[in-house]
Amino acid sequence: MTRSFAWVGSWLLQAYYMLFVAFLVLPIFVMILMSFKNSEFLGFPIKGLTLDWYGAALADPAILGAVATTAFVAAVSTLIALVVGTWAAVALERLQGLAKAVAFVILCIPLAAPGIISAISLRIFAFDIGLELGVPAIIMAHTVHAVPFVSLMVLARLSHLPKSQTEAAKDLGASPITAFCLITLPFLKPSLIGASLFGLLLSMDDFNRSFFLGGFEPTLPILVFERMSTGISPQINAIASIVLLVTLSMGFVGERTLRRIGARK
Amino acid sequence: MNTQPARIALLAFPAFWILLLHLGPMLAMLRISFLESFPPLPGSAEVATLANYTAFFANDVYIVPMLRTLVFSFSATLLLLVLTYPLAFFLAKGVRAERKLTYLMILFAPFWVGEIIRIFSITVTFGNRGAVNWVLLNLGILERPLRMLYGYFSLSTGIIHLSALYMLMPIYAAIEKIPDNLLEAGRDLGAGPVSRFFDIILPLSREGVATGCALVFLANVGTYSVPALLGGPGTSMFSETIGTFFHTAGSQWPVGSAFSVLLLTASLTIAALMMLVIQRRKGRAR
Amino acid sequence: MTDICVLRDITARYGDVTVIDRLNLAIPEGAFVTLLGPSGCGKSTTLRMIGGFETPAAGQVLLAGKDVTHVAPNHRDTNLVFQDYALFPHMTVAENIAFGLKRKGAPRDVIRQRVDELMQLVRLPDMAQRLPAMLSGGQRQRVALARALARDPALLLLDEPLGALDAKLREEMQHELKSLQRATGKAFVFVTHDQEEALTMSDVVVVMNKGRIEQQGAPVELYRDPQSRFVASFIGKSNFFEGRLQEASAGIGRVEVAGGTLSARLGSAPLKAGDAVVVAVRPEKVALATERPQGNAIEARLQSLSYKGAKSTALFADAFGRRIEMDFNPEERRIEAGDSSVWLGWQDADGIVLAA
Amino acid sequence: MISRRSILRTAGAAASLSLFAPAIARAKSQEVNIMTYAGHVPDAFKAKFEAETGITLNIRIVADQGKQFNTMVTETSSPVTDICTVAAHRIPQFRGSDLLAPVDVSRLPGWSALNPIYSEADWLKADGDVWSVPVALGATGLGSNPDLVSEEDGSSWGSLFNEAFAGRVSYVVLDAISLAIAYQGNDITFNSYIDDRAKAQDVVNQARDFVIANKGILLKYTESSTEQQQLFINDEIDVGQISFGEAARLLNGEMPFRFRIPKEGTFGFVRSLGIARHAPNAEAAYTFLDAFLSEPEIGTQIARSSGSLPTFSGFADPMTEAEKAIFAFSDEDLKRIHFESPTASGLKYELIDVAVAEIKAS
Repeated sequence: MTRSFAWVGSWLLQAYYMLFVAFLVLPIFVMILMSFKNSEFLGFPIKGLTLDWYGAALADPAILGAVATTAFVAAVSTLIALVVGTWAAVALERLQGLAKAVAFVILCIPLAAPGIISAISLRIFAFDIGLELGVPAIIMAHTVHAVPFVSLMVLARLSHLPKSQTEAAKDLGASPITAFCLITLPFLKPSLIGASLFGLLLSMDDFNRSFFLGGFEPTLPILVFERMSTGISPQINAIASIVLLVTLSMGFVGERTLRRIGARK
Repeated sequence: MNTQPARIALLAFPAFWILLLHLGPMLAMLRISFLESFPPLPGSAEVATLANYTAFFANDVYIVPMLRTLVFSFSATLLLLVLTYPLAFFLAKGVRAERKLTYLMILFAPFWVGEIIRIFSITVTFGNRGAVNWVLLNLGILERPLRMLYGYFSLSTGIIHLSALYMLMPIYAAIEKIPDNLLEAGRDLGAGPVSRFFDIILPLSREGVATGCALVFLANVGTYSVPALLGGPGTSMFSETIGTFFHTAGSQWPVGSAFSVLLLTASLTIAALMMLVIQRRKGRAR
Repeated sequence: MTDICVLRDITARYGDVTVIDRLNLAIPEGAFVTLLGPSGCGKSTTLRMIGGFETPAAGQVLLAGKDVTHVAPNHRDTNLVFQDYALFPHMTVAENIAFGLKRKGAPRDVIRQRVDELMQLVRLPDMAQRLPAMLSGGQRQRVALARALARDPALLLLDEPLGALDAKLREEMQHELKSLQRATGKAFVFVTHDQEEALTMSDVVVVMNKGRIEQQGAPVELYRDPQSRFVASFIGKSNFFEGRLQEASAGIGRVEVAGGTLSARLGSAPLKAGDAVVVAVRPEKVALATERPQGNAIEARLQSLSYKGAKSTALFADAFGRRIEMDFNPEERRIEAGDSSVWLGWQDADGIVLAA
Repeated sequence: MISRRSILRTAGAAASLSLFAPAIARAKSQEVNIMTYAGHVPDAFKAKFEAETGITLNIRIVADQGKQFNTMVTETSSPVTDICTVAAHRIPQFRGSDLLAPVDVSRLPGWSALNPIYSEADWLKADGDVWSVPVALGATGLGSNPDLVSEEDGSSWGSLFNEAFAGRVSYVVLDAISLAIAYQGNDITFNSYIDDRAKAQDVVNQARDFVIANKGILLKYTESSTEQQQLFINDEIDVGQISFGEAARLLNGEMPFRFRIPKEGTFGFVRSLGIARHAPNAEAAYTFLDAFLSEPEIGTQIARSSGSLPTFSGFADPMTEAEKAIFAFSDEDLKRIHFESPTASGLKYELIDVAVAEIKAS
């Protein structure tokens, strides 16, 4: 950073940044605090602390089941989205003119459609193709939702890949597929890692689609929603805090990986 | 260089995928919106009708929440723009490069928590027995708890918490891309900080602003959980109306689909207009 | 000598624009051939068609006698050194060099041996485990060479590989490339827009302009006997005098120019009396006199002098607005700036008459 | 290179996992998919049943008859649900869409554990068959904070629409229309309007307009009684509709709370377990129902886990005095509960469902 905008780093913007972070973090902090409260009723004041809710949450088969379902859905949908999204990005790169514009718009529909409309149209679609509500339907919905994100992230990086790289690989005897695997994919690695983290998050946090396409095995957000509307207990705080811990550590691992790759370049 | 069959093989799969899974659901929804009843009950035939659309215009109980949704989503978008632009600017140009990632990570950490859980945490914080009221009561600032939930305040809080990221990221990326030497050139040519901001940073980040506004607007229109869990009777949003049709017993899906089509059309039009208006001046300047 | 590669009536188009127009070219085995021309003349496109990266709209590419016009690059026995080297950033030097060998399915120990050998050849020992990002420009250049040579191609293609290097390193690499070519005995096709580079290294220089070959031949030939105004100006420097051919006899033409007549050798192109022509004279052939010399003579005034070390250049202008350059050895003579006009002259054999 | 290999390995593992996932799902084919209200299939029973039979009970919590109905309708092409929890008065609607199969009582030796008031009731039977297994009685009443709401206000639906409690009131819209109908002195069961659709529509419109007119008083529309319960706990409301079950849990004395069946009367309904017409695991479903009915203290368990009034004879016997006090209805209370009519409720909810959408949208 040059000194050209040193004044921006002045305490005013710094303070604003901190205030904003505090505003975002405050509710989460309160929620974590609540998870240790030794009463069935949420709310202040807190008279005593306990770890019971964590024990209860970790022993609750419904919660564990929901965690497993969520993880499975996230992993499978992200994996499929990664393949399809990358493939779509590579294909899109080859198109030109009107065909490219049209394909791009259709590719972005799931991203642009408001959440509830996307969810409802997918539900109708699932009905039309005879896909039962439940895990497969949620996977389909999450995959469809994640594909444009993956494609956009891949496209952004793909445009920075010099054409000579793949040409060189082919020149040295690699078939187009080998060249893609050995040169293009490694080049895309940072955006693929970013896209998978993003895809996992999208899926794990998704409410609209899971809600409208869910069956008998709820994902975690659906379970929390159900519990919220059918009797809140501090157990939800405990689950939420655990989820927070898991996703945050995932985020940090992902960030570190990205940074390491960045350092190698 | 690509031989024709190889090219077709490369394009066929993604083309098939996006046509089926991206366009398919939209078309399915469109089709149903013209049907008299759906899902088909045993023994009933498909009958085409426009009644689902006329139902919307026939009754202002639907028009009002639709307008409320669009106006609120638009206002919330502007609010978010005003709130996050300084942040994006600060992060892109005010933080030293090696600290940038840390600053970003801290800001993004809350977004790693799912939307439902975050909404839940907002109710715990701003409720009558929530943290904020408890502190204010104990400090003697309030005598009775201040009602903050189930109104526009909690709704906006929820929106800000959930979609700030979508506004911040495109703007940050746009400002980040502006080379420092442009700013140095501006300085060299005698531009002060204010002029450098308004004459260089702001025009060059317009694309990011446009993207952010469109994204956030669409996200706001489409959120179901925020108005359902944080809204009150006076703030009911069109997404809830649509959701109701899919939850009520009986053949209400076509109405819900028709209303979805209307909302989609309206929101995409507004989002496109927003992008056009924000980017227009750039076109003229060229 | 047989030809390793032959281009027959090659035509290339981008949309409606024809960038290569029915081009014919033969690359002799073991020769260092340079495609020389200004940017946009189609030299890179020609190279890319030999390598298989572009398919000609018409015509044939023959490699070792076989038609490879529609053969993909990975199935062609040519290798290319890219302008930006195109080293794979995520692979070490050794992995980069081994890449082509692995595609051939060569056994591990063979690959290792060949990689060592090539690293010796391009003088890059001890760099095997480095990533390209950790190398200097010259080192990258060598890795790119080694990588392209690894598969032992029948023909090595080089697309302006020295463009990114600084002047000194560039000269060094020119010599190295030349000796490498001799050592391997392979035909090299080298693309450049730098005439000096072309003259230094090549056995054959092919001068291209606007998608066509202007002239090809050994560097000395091209310098001494340019066959067109373009070649005369692109290879080395020339003074041009525009005029009309009066008569041609015994290989010498008399040309009427503004302010007199000039005599010079006739070029190989058939010219007849009355044709618009130019007389081209190299600056180093121009001689200075205070009196009007015999034969070719132009009266001019000195405009400027520039000192260039081994030689100096004097720039003159005559009464008809023509600018004439003269090279001379500053150790041998002095030219003082002055107002008086002087006479410039040269031997008939030192000028050449070319179509205008 | 290591990372490339590891990525490929992960991809391979995930791919094979997704290939085998259906196989894994099929392998545990001994399962019953149940849609039910919170606490109606008690956790203790579920654990015991799964341990004894090896059959997994997949329970999907529902809070709404409409959502259940829609879920089952959309499933018709590939049914998943085995057992749903249908409100007795909704049985005709579910049957009308061919969603229910008759219950073969002869296969359920535990049937006799049910209180005959329910097990012999007319509304369970149609076309000579029994259509579901009654589980619990639900009725909605009025909860209030006795410190701030007088006994009189706490005993009338009028408080839900009373300016005095503005911002401190909430209810479930679907129920509120019925409550407004009762408050306006009309027939909450619609029995008297069966042959007069126009009158019925008129009654609904009146109630709808009344609810809309008094919307300003409301804090929030809720989805369920449990959400109402939470609002009481969080001190967000002073007056609110709440069902008997959820109210029972608030009566434990931790906070000031009063529960009344208002003088205008209320509606009651019986929640019952029905077997889905196309149940994929019908056999296992019978195994489950049999075990459910045969469990000695199932009634007590349901009362404790759901707070509802179970349909089993003698469910209160093992309870403590404090519990008995909560679960005992006075005769006067019981008289004010009007059960939803299976014949009239089709008409009633057809009209009310539309009104709900209109109120929510207003």
